[in-house]
Parts: sequence; structure tokens; C-alpha cells
Amino acid sequence: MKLLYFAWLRQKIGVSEEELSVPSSVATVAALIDCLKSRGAGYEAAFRDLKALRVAVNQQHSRFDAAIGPNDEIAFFPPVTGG
Amino acid sequence: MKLLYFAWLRQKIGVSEEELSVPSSVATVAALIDCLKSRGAGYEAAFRDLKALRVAVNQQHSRFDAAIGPNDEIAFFPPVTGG
Amino acid sequence: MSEIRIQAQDFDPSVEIAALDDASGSVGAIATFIGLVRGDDGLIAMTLDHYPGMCEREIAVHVAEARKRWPITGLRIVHRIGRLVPGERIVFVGVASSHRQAAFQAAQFLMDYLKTRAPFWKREERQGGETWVEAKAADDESVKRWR
Amino acid sequence: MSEIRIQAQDFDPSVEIAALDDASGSVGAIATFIGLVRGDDGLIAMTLDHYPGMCEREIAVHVAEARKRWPITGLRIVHRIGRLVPGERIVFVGVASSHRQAAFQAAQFLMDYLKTRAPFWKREERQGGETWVEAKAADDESVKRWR
Repeated sequence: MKLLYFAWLRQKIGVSEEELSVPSSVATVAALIDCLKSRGAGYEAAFRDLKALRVAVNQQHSRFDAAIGPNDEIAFFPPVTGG
Repeated sequence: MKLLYFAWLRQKIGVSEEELSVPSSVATVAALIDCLKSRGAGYEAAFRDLKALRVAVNQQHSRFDAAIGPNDEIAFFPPVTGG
Repeated sequence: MSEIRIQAQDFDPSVEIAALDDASGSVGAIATFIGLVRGDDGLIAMTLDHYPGMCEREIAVHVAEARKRWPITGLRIVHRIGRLVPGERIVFVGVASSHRQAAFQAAQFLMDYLKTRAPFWKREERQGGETWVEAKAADDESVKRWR
Repeated sequence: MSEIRIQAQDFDPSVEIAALDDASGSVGAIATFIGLVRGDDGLIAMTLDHYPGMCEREIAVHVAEARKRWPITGLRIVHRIGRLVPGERIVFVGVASSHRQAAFQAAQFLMDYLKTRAPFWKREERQGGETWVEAKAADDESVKRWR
């Protein structure tokens, strides 16, 4: 699946975008986050406080319990501050 | 006192502005209207339906029971339709 | 700074907006409104009559009220009088503020008051002749929410 | 007709307004909003990051929603990205309609949504360094009134 990070998440993780293959047991956004947190200190720091995070699945605002699959585009970012 | 008429009141009465001396017994807008109605068919037509009329005393929206004096500027007009 | 003008000639919205934006970095938001003459229902022209003196006074009172209610850094009102044909501009209201909601609300407040309190009257020319526009109850309602 | 642009370069409000006013006599009201970078609290610059693709999609969804709710004859949104210094324009929202309230409400609705839903993020440069702006609870509140 394709992962995107914006704003301070991108800075903590160190990349803006990556392709990742996850086990089929990783079937929700929440499970994906647990999986990502094991990838290093940057990820651990980025995903520490889920209340400060938002997620979009295939470019739509989603919840952490949303189902995800191998062809999805998952983006993580802080609450938006546009306009 | 100075009297001003706007919009269709001016057309019915035939003048936009006039100076008038009224007896001191004419001490409210309502009394002035009664007095004006006796001045001819145009006035009679203009002041027939008071619900369709508004009044300003010295350039401030006022009520028909407002007190008036000889040096006041009294304007009669329909509800405004600006903007 | 507030500017209020009642005039027969047209105005240029970009000049009015430029005057609201001092580029100093203190203005965060500019909300504007432009009212135009609609001709889609067979209108040939409209003529705007006003009460000189009271008109400026009424507008100034509501500008002062707006400034009391919202943090306003700049405010401009232009209202045309005389004969106007469809497509022509009638009115401009522009409010600059440090904040978005304040700019929007003050502009709406002023437009609602211009519609319902400022002494302007419209006469419409159509195929059948000329008539004075009657005030709409909806406009009277719109102003009540500011009380 | 709707136009939505996300761009690094500046825009000219008068060009956007002229595009909303077709002078045909069918437009009665144009409400606009311009957001500017404020520098009064020591800001040196801000940088706007966005999520390409989702950003256009989110805005298009809310434009469609606005068109469902209000009679809109023209609509233009321009949102800048990249580094901006105080006094620079950030965003333009303009709505043309046959009616005043519709134009004002649609413009406010779109601004509230741009603030709270469209994926933009601001980073601020100040004397002490750079920080990402945190979302304000007040902005989350402002969007609730449209539900």
C-alpha cells in the first residue's frame, strides 16, 4: 500500500511517501499504525498521540477503525490548518 | 416646519419639499398627518394607508405618536428598498 | 478608517478592495459584497431615490455599531443613486478585519441594514410602465437577527 | 461555472471578481472573501503544505454541496501554497448568486470548510524558529453550524 505523511509527521518520520507491504492481518488503520510504530523511533514519535492525528484512506477523511487493503492510499497528518 | 416627501408620496403630493406653519395644537406626527390630509386629494391619497408609510423626524426613524415642533424636519416615505 | 459614499457614478471594486488592504500585515481578512441590477425578469432600468443627509447619517450610525461589535481595521461603503440598467453595480460593502468571522458578519450586518433601514427607494421600469418597488417582509426578517 | 485553483503564485482579486460578474443581468450579488497573512504578532513567513489530489477533491465536494444548498451562478476558489510573507494573499473565495443571503452564506460555508476540512497545513517562521500551526477548536466549531 501507499503511505503518505504530511506536516510534522513527515518531519518526524523523515519521508513524505513510501510503498509498504504489510501482512494481511493488518486490515485496519489502527492495525497499520501498530505495525508502523515498530519501524523505528521516528515512527514511534509520529504515532505516539493518536488524538493529534488524522487519517485519509484513498483521499477521504476516515476513522482509525476503517478497513484497508493492499491497493489503498493511506495518508497521515495533523488536523488541517488551511485558509 | 419643513416637510419632505419621497418615492410615491412625492408623486402623489406633487412636491418633494415644503415649508408649513401648523397650529400649535398639531404636536405629534399623527396630528400633522390629519392636518395634511385636509390639504387636497393628493395628500388624501398619499396618507390614506398609514401602514404603508414611514416617518422620520429630524432624519431619524420615528413613530406616528412622536412629538414634533415648528423647527423640525419631518419626512414621509414608504418602507425603504435600498441596496 | 471608514469611507461612506453615495454617488451617481459607477465604482471600481478593485480600487475599493485595494484601499482595504494596506499590505501592512495587520489585515487578515477582507469580506466584500457587490450588489448588481438584475434584468432576468424583464427589468429595463431602475432608479434609486434617496434622502440626502438622513441617508449618510443612518449609514454612519450602523457603521459605528458594526465597529462596536467587531474588530474592524477598514470599512468602505459605496451606494449608487439615479438610473441604473441591468448588469450595473448598485452597492459595495467591504470590511477588513483581523478575523474572518468578523469581516463576514460585519459585511452582512451592514448589507442587511442598508436594505432595511437606509432611506433609499427603487423605482422599476418595465414594458408596462414604472412602479415603486415594495419592501419585502424577508428583508425585514433578515435584520432582526442582529438585535 | 466553478473554478478551483491551488497555486504558488499570487492572484488578482479584481480578475476573479470580473469573472464572477458576467454583466448579463442574471447576477444580483457577489460575495467575496480574501484571506491575508498577518504579521502583527512577529510572524516572519508562513509555508503552506497541501495534499495534492485530496485537496482538490475535498474542495470539489464542498463546492458541489454549496451548489446544492444555494442558487449559485458563479463560484471561484483560489488557494495558495508555499512560502508567504505578511501582507500576502492566501485565499480567495467568491460566490455569485441571484440573491444576497445565498452569496454570503455560500462564501462563508466554503471558507469554514477550507479552514477545517481541506488538507492544508501551515508552518510559521518566527524569531525563535519554525513551528507547525495547531488547529483551533474555534475553527472546528465554526463548521458545525452547517450540519
